[in-house]
Amino acid sequence: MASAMTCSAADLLPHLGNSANATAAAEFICGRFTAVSEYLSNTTYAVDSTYLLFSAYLVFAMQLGFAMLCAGSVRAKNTMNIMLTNVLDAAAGGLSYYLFGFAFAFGAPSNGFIGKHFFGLKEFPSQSFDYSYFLYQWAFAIAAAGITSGSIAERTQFVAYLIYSSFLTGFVYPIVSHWFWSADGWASASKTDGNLLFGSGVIDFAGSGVVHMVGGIAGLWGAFIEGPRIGRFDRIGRSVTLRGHSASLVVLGTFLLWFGWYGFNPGSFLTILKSYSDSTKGTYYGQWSAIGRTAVTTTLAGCTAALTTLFGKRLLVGHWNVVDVCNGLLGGFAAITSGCAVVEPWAAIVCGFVAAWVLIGFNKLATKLKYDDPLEAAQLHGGCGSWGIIFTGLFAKKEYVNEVYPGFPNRPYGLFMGGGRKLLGSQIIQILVIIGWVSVTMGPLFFLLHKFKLLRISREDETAGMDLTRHGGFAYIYHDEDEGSSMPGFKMTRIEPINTPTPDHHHNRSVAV
Amino acid sequence: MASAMTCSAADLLPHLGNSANATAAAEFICGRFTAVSEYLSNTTYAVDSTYLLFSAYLVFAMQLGFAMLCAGSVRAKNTMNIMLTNVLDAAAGGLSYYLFGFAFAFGAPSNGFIGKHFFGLKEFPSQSFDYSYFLYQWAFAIAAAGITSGSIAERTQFVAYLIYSSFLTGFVYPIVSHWFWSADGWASASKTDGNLLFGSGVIDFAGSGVVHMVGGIAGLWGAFIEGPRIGRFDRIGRSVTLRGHSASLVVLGTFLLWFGWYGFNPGSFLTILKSYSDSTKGTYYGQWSAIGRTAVTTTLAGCTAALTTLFGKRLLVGHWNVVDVCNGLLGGFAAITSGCAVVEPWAAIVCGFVAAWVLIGFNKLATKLKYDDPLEAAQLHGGCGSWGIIFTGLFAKKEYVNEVYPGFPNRPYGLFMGGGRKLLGSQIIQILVIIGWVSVTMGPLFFLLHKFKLLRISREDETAGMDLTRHGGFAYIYHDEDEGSSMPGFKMTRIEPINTPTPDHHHNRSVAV
Amino acid sequence: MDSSWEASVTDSINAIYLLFSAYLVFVMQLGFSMLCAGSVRAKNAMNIMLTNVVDAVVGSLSYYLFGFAFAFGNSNPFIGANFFALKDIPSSSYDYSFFLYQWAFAIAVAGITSGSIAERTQFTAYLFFSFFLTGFVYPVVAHWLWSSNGWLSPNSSYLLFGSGAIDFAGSGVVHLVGGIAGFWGSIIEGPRVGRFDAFGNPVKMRGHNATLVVLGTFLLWFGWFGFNPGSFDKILVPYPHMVDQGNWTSVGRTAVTTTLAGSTAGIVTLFGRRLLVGHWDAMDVCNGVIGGFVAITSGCSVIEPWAAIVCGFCAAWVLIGLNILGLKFKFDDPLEAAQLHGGCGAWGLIFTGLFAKEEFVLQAYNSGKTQTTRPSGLILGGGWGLFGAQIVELLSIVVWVSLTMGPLFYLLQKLGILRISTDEEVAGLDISSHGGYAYDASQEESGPRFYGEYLRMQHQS
Repeated sequence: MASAMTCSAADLLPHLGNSANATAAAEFICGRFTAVSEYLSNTTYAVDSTYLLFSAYLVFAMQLGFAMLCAGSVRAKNTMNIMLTNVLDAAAGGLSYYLFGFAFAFGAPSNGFIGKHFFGLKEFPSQSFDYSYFLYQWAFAIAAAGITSGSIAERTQFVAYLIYSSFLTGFVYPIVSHWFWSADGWASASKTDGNLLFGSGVIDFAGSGVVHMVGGIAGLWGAFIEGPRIGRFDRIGRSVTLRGHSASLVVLGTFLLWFGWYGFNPGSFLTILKSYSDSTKGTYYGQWSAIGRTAVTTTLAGCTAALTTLFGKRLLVGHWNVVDVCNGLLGGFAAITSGCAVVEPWAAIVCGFVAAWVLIGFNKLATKLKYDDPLEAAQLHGGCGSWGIIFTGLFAKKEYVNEVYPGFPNRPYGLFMGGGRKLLGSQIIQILVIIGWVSVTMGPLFFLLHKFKLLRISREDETAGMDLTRHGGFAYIYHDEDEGSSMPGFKMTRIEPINTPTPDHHHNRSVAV
Repeated sequence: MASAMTCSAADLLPHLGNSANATAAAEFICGRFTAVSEYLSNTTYAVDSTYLLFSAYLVFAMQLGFAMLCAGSVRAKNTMNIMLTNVLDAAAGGLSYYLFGFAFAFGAPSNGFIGKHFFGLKEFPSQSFDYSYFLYQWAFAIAAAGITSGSIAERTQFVAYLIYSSFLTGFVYPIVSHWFWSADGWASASKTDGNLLFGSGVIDFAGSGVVHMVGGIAGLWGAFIEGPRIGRFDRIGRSVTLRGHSASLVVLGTFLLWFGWYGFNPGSFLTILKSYSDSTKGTYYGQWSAIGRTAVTTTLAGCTAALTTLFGKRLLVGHWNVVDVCNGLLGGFAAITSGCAVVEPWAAIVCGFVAAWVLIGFNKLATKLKYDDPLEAAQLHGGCGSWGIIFTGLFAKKEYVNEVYPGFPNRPYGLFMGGGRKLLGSQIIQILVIIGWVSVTMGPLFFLLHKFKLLRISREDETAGMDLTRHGGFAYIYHDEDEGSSMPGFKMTRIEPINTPTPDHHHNRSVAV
Repeated sequence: MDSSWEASVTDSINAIYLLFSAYLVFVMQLGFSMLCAGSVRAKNAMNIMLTNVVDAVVGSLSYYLFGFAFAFGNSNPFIGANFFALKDIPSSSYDYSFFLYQWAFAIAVAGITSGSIAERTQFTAYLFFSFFLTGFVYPVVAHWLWSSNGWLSPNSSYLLFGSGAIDFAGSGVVHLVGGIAGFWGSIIEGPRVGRFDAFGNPVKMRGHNATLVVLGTFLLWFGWFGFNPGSFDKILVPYPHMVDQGNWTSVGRTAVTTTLAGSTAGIVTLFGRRLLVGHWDAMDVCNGVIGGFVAITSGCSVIEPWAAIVCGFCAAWVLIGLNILGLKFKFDDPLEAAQLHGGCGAWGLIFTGLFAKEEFVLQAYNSGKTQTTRPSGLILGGGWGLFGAQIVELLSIVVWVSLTMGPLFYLLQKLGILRISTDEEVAGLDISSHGGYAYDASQEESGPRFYGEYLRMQHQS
């Protein structure tokens, strides 16, 4: 836009004839043009900021979604604990990302490994980054820690939580996002020096790897080192389902996450007012269409994964389960997040279909290996996230890749679309590097916490529930507590048989349908 | 914008030489420019309206947040009551603000005390106000009444609620907002006649005083005149915690309020497409950056207050309490609301830190004085709101003040930033005036209601819970009512002992505070 | 100067507006599921929430594959036949954001119906009707009213009665369709076990969680700001010969009328039910608010704010009246969905025929042209053209949905896959088909209740 819209009097003058009047005329006309183009530049900033800010608010709503999802998925006695961790993710994340996280991630100019400017938002706003961009990235950063908190729920000391959360949000995550999203990052697909990894760079558009895998792998190590919750596997090793206390909260959380994902994926374009000038389509086609398409692919992937899970679990388990469907839905979203901007809508359906089976498979595997993850976070965000990265390497479409990551003609694209193996290679590198980096940083951290007995709560605490022992009381008081009965607070004995936690394949009859 | 972009053929003509061709050329060129500038003016309206409308929707979401926060913070037996009041705030507020509230607040031209145009949106839209502006202000108005409802929860007659709510939303609040926000208001910082209070005017950008203090002080009088709930203080005067029935709802409400606050604070700019032409920074800096900065300061203040509360309460009480953290968070938001647009991000951290201690201090004081406020609304919105107003007088930055309130060069700014005492003086005047006005209007109203026995419910009603006696049944039925008992279905006999409502101070020991 | 800069700016602003409106409309699905979950008994909560999730999920696939094509493909006035699976999208007329917006509408319809038949329907039946309703019945109605060549559309080249029916955001297309479908489902299934006692007196069956109902209502209200004002599709459309005014003004006005109608209906319901029943009931107020919104949805963009108050006032009484009538005829609808969305939706269509203002009609459908004239509300002196078209719309929707959904439900009933058995109904759907209850608040051991008790126990031990 800029070049065609600048107007310098010196250029116009010859055309008007070099008289004295003509100089004035040229200046007059060009002055008007300059004003117009300045105004248009302001318009662009305003439109793009509006878009980015509201997207950031939506992404923030995901934190609410996480909180509700986690709260509903744990037992009532640990609800306060998990919600506190979610509130703190947002609060502590806000401070640490302000102080140094953003600097590590986007502090250009820097090296390929870590950024080093903008500590405490110094020298902000700059030509390249505005406050809205910071807000948007902050909302992403707090999401990663939220994922991990699900994996280690119901058995982790609050202090351990504080330590790992600030380490993850302030250091581990920002560095990964520097690698793949900063213009200086060694694996970025839009590197400023043009020296792309495998001539391609990694396409992780909205963060299947950067956000979801990082959170998932960190959760995997945490949950693995802590071991399963008491009672999750019985003496002879059979799996016992410890159900969350409220499916309503799970559904509420899932829908809120879905809502927020519309900020997460389409919002990652960062700007909306940008025409794709070399497109073969008409002028009606531009970044705004690509954003709409991204929202559509996101929707379709999640929906397909949910339906697949619905019928898959019906066949495997025998009843229609809303919590499973919710998890399937989120798995589909986590998978499409990497490629959402560069694939066709039909490919999103493929993505979601596979993601559902990936999740089911990893869950089976986890049960077999006696790995206990109350929210399936490692399986869902780690497993489906990895699949999403590979999926992008297979299905990225040439035209879309060039539109979204402009400036490098003839770059590789998806293997199945005829774009060669280079992109897929980069994607696999991404998976390996993320697994390696997170394992090297978070694994020892959790191990150390474990050694110093700061990680897992005591057996008594776990049986009584952390809300009572650490957080001042239970989350719910439905009974009138004034009645002086000797009953413990809020039993719902008539609804759930409490004494005999039978393995779930026994007491869930598949009756109807 | 206008001057540089208008183009009149008469101005251009002399430069082109006054030939016949030149006239045509001048008209041609200027015709194009006129079309462009009209288009750009339309663009401005569209962008600004989009921004304002979606901000209004976000602010409306705060009403949902309030409803959930209130519901979770009261005992289960009064849930229906408090939620009904929240729904009605929005509904009745919509009508009264439409009929006369907006007219009192913004009916310019008028005097400094009260507005007098636009009753029932007559002669709307006008040059200065569009419908989206009305919607935005309505969403603010209903928030004030929502705050007060928290203070007098669990013991107020529904009729009293209807009366005070319409009086507050329709009269008390609009007049305060006229003083500080209308271009005619006697204390406004952007008064059209230029005759500012102390040469400065009061900077209450998004309403720490206008919204939060008004709601908080009204609640203070209501709760003070009603007295504490039965059982809140035992015979020898010790405080007994009456815990809310659901922490999940409190967290849900808090996050929704946080989400909505992004409409409340950054949205108060009203427009986004405005360049700060005399800024020393580049063209990338404009109102859009200031809006982003406002979102960042808001976030940081809330986060800091939450963290401070977490550790502060841990030291004072001994456990990590999520409900306290949520209240701390909201206290930080209420405080930053006044100065959010005119302070640096680091100052927001100071603001949040102090706000947390203000809240803790006022809560201690309230306990000492046997003042009972189920949601801590008076302490939180009144106390932290006042601190926020003072904070603005201390930390407002010169550059930002001039950008946000343009047209008065050399206006005073924050005391600590070297801007003199005038702004701080205005801010203190604001606190005093709001306390005075709300006390003079709401105090007698509550007192009269009390005298006519319309304010507080009977002892029996309070013990049994208002849901049963006034609202047709309890909010929750988790038990299966179909199990063949002869009961007509909607009493919760098993949960609520209807025969022997024992006073509750027997069973709640005062453990925490 | 680049020839397309103007188009770029316009397109991107309109895309922002439409996308965020679509997101808001999507929130309504969350609102519906919370409203439904809170309004049923605890033993069926999982079931109803699953149906709501599945609505969104099934709806998006069927709407992607053919629903959108039926609705907005341009072929004949009755049904569309382009754009299957988003082929040739984006085009110069429809962008992806438009699809997303329409998708969010489509999934709302099935959500309405699921409320009517809650607590007693087999999940398989639910899958069938949801697919059929979202994929076929609703898109066809949407084609009639909203596609540029639908036979009832106010935008087509041939206008019915010189006017076309004005159903701006879908009182008829969305709410009446969902309500009538629910009506047939509910009639064919019959009332829930225990809803009417042996003497035919109604037994109140309260939902299990009023908080969820309020949460759902507020979320619906929030979403309605996308539903009604968002239906303008574009915000950057200036009105010629009007200084400072354009679609942005109308969008704001639409949001205001929506708010006023809902608020009025809520307050009228509050006092009405207080007089009739004797207590202040939050659930009734919530339903009243939603009834007001449903009614205003048709005319929201073409009426003055004061008319919205009239609309809400009547909507509240329509709802109260139909509820009384429903009880008399032993019609059981757990969420009052047929009464609310069907009844108030129908009133909304008539209301538009009475109160539409010509100036606003021209703004909404002719981009504010001043030279032309269109029929407008009967009471405002706009003639019978619009009112007639509204009545035709009302009747044809009732007939179309009855002809399609009625036989479907009947067939499912005959095949024995509609209603669950009495035993399962008494036990609750959650335990019989969904693997357990929604809430599991039991504790394995009788622990202390409060921190104080805990400390004391610690002391003793």
